[in-house]
Amino acid sequence: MRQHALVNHRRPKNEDRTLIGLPVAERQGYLQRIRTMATSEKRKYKVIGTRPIRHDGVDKVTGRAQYGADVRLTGMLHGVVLRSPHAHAKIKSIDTSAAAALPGVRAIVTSADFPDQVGRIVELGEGAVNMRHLSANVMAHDKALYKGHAVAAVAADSIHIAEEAAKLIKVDYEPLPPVMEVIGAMRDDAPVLNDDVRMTEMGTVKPDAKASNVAAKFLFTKGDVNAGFAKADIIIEREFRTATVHQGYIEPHNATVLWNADGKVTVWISTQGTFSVRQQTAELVGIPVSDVKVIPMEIGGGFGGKISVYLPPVAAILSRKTGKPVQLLMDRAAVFEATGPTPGSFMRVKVGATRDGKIVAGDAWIAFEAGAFPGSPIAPGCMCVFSCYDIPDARVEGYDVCVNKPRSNAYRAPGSTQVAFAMETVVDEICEKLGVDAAEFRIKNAAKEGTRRVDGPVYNRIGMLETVEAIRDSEHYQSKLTGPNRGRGIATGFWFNAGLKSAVVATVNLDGTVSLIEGSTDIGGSRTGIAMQLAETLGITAEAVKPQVADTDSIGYTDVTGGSRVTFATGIAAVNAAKEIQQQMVERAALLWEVDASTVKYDDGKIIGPASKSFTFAELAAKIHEVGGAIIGHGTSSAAEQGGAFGTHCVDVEVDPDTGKVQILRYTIAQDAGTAIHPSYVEGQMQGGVVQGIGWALNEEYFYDDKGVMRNATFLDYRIPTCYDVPMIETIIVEVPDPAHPYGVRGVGEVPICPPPAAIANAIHAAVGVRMRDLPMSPPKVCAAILQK
Amino acid sequence: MRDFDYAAPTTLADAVTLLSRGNGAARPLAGGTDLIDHVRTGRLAPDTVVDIKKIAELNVLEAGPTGLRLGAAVPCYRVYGHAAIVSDYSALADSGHIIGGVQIQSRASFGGNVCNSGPAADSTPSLIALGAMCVIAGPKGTREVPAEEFCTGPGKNVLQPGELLVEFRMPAPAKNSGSHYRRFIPRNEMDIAVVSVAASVTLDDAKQKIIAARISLGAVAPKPLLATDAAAVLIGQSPTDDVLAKAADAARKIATPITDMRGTAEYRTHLVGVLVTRVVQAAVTRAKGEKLDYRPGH
Amino acid sequence: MCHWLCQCLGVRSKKDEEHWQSQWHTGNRERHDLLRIMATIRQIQKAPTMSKKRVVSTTINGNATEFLCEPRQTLLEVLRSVLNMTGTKEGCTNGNCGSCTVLLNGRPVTSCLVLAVEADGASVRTIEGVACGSHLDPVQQCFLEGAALQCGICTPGFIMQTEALLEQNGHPTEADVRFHLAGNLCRCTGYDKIVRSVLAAAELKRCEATT
Amino acid sequence: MATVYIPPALRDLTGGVETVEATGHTVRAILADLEPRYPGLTARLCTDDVLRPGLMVAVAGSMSKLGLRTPVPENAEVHFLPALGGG
Repeated sequence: MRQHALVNHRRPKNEDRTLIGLPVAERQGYLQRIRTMATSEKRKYKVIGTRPIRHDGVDKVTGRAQYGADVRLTGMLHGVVLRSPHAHAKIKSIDTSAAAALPGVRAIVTSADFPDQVGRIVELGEGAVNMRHLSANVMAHDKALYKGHAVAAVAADSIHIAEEAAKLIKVDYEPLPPVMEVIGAMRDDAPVLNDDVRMTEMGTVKPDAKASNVAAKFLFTKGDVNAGFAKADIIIEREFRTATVHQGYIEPHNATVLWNADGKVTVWISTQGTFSVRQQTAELVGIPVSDVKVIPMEIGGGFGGKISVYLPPVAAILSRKTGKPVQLLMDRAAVFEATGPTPGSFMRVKVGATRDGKIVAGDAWIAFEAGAFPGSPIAPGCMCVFSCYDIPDARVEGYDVCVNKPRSNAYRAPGSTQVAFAMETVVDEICEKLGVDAAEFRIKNAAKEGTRRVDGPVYNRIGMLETVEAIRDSEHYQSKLTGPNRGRGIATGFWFNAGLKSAVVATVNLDGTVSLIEGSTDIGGSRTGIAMQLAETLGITAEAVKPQVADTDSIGYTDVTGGSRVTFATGIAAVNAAKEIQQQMVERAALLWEVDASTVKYDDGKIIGPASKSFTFAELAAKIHEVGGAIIGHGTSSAAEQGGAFGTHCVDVEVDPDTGKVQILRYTIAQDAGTAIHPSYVEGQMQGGVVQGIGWALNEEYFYDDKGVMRNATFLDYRIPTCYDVPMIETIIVEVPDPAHPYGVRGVGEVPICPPPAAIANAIHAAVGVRMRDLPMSPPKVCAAILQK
Repeated sequence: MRDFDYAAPTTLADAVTLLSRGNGAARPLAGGTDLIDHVRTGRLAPDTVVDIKKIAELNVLEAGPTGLRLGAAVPCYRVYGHAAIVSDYSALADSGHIIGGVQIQSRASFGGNVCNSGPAADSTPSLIALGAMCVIAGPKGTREVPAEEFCTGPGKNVLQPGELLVEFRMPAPAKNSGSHYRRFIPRNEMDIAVVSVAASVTLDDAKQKIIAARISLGAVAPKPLLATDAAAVLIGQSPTDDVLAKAADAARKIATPITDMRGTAEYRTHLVGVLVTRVVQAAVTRAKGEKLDYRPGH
Repeated sequence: MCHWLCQCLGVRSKKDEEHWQSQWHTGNRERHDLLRIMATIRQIQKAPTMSKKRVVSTTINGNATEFLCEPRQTLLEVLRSVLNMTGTKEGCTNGNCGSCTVLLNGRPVTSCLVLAVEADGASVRTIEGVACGSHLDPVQQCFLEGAALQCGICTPGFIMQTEALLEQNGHPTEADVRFHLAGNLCRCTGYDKIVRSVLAAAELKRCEATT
Repeated sequence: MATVYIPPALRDLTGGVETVEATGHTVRAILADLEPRYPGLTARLCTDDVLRPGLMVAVAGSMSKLGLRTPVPENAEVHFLPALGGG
């Protein structure tokens, strides 16, 4: 057999060989070549800044890692959600009798099976949610508000029976005109989606307010914007549109739920936040949070889209009705049509500058599509639009607007990419008109420590300036770009980064290793980043820490894996746990040596006592039981707030002038990571964010027909970049330590998605002389712009 | 997925019997890369799926002095992995290389692609440009239909109930001939053609003037088109910019594209001209025996 | 109960239904049952006839394996749900993401677009069969050390597709790698470290072959 | 003495004034100090003795999760901002 021949061939020939069957020296050579960072990096720490193999890595390259859809339980039923074919319709009646009669069908649910929710606002750590809206999103009540909106669900013995049954459910709809675009939805005569939505401003609704698609208004001002523009020698004012786009994680949503006979509910799920799922599920099915246990499975990408619940409450009710575990898996069309997206937008940005290249005033008007229910990231959008610059006088006005699209959700620096596209393109046009270098202009106007943002607060130490300087000084920016129809563009982006709450527990094992239990679900290698901070603090190796993500019954409250917060905040919790361990180790050593604990100190992985007494961590770990029980360190973090994250990008493109197609030739990103814990995964976040940004810039969009039906709900026609569409993404990690973290960590996950659309738009202009102000900058649009030139 | 029966006949006669008996509710399965998706999404609802990959006649792949025989179920990877196809029927290799990703090419066949009869099918224009005949077996025997007449509209073709596409036959290439297929897509791979063009040209002995040409257009009409007038413009001419522009104009005239999520009618018509120019140029380069500098998607 | 009864009675058609209707006692209890049975019969008549399950004999990762499946079940579904080999992932179910890539008779295929019955007599290689015991394959090792994964959901598909590439091309260029892997989507990494790891794996395999 | 930034939407209460001075060691005390001067301010920012859902307070440049209990150092700036979430 061929298989056997291969297997034999791979078997290592002798004991001197490493895992991969190569002598150690040769293996190091390969590693060097795989790893992209320069070998000359200076090292302040022993573990931080190194590139250990991630602890969950072998499971993930062998297929052993268990994701949500891999859950297999005895007696498990399979469910299917029936979804609305209409973008906007009244649901007059639902007849489930034919489906219920199909052999193998075990239960059917509709919104009638869910407890009524008042419009109570519940704080979910990362944001507040109106429970009535969340419930109506999970299962449509009296109206379907977007194509794909859940209307009913079936659990059956097999997925095929469940699918057949779902087709037998008869729903009587009264179609209503769909409202698909933000400006149209704001008009007084637009059909209103939700009769309980009125415009709020800073939490207050005007007494005479009518039901409206405009759910919220935000206004920020700084100084006197009119006086500011009066000082300007040049004013550029432009309008921008961006299309609805999806997070595009490869793993569809899933949930497996058992509602046990004792009333306890267990949820197995791929999620960004187990505690958030616990609370949302408990609220929506009407039981105490302590009756819900959420078990985190490995998660196949989230980017903000796996925070809100869709399936767990539905599976829970199906399980309650059947007494069996129920698994619900979305297909790709449902993922596109019913989850995700980040808002489409309309923006008007006006910036004034003096002849010598100083920005003096900014004015922005921004409207985001919230989707079916309020809650777009319009507030951060408003707060980010001018956040990279020191602007004396500015004003920003923003609107959160309901349309018949899926309820929008966070997507990597929510709101910031849209506004960066607008602002950074206007800045590029000012540079062009003034004839100044785009990098120097940004350096001259950069926000820095002490700069007051338009929303009020003053920046602490930030690295905006440093990222622009890193790009300006890069080989890429300094190199000459030659060839027809080629151009270079740069752009900068900002994101806040969140702090929020985390908890960890660390236990010393007798063999000198430490078990680390944490509540932060791991989407991109954060287990290792947290373990490295614990290891650094204890002076042990990263491999000596055994990290594990625990369920909601086994670890303290931990907020979602989002907001670029895990390496920062859960890292602080791990450092705090390590400090507790240090203290206890010192006490044990004192007992063992029979000396006073005040004479013992913990130093770089060693426990040092009087008279040259010392233990290594492992030596002491082996003896701790002689003088006591387990050593357990606890750590939490809650108060710390991160400083902001900045990144500056440089891209070279080539535009086909006949077709309008844009090829990315070269891409460099410089980003402030504070302190890079595991540089490979910092680079990975930067590279991944850039390529998502490239997709958003060039081809990704929800394409709707006139009935409000998404025509491209597949990975064939919703075109995320393939590896054949992009070059290597060169990374420059800038390190301006964040004073709020013991090792200076800044979150790196989100901000890299912000600059690409603007950088590419600016490069397209440099290449063929057209300004693109409408995302995506797909070939037909670029071609039309070139032909109209 | 909807329930269905499965049969895997080993002879053409059995396959025809099974397909005839199904009274339209039996569908042939070659690579399955469209069929299985269509059954899953409910666009097709066969009662029986007839796997035709075990039939020898549908797997034939022979290039000889009399031309090329390409079995309808031969997967793409065998097409572009065949040395004679790469050198003498290059447009077929170009098509096979960009139908889906490599995984799809392991299974998808030209026969299946043509029988799905999508206006944007990547194999059909190449077959038309190379003058392929479609050999069809059915309850009443065997018949042949030129590739440009096989499709009759979106998802529609000349196959009658019980009939099965068996193979494509193409004449041996003339001396100094070359062919190329290219499509325009927004990404560089994994996409459906916004517009596609295949061309085959034959040059005179001096390799200066075009003495024969066939051009086919995809995704600009209800079915792939043979652009007779555009080809006629080239005959007796050197492929100068001016001549190519005239051919492009002639091709644009027969394009009647629709506006959909992949492009507007105006944009598609514009692209027809761009692609005809580029594809004819590329075919000429190959006809001269020169290496074509071409990366799919670029 | 009703379904079982119908099957027992062999009720498959309108004619059968009428036959049993005429035969049945129509007491209250019976009438109730009969109504339920008739409702079920109508469902069965509407639903397509259940096909018999097939026995499929394959070789999976070198082991002779037999399984039972319906014709409508895909190879992906059978691997994951019948054989409990969940290493092969589902991302889109229409062949556009590559997460479910396995090797069928040595060729990479998206197993969501293969009927399990088609695998009869074939050899199948999945992610579970790439490592040799506890020894990782060079591709797996390079993905691991090159940080070529973040969430890891696309990783099994990428590894299988890379195995297929390196079996036919031991010296791929970066362009070769990118073209060959275009059918595999990754949303986390931006592909940079994946492509580097594939190139490193090619080098490592070459080196292994000479030592 | 802390400097409190009044959000534009609430400046109808302060006669259009953007910043006001207030004394107090917590945000609650600051609001109590302001309320007699700008009646209704507390009601616009708070509900049931907590900040309204969707609002956050930033003191001395840092967003706080402590709401009305947030300590206010001498001469600090106090901002009322929309709560943010990330992806």
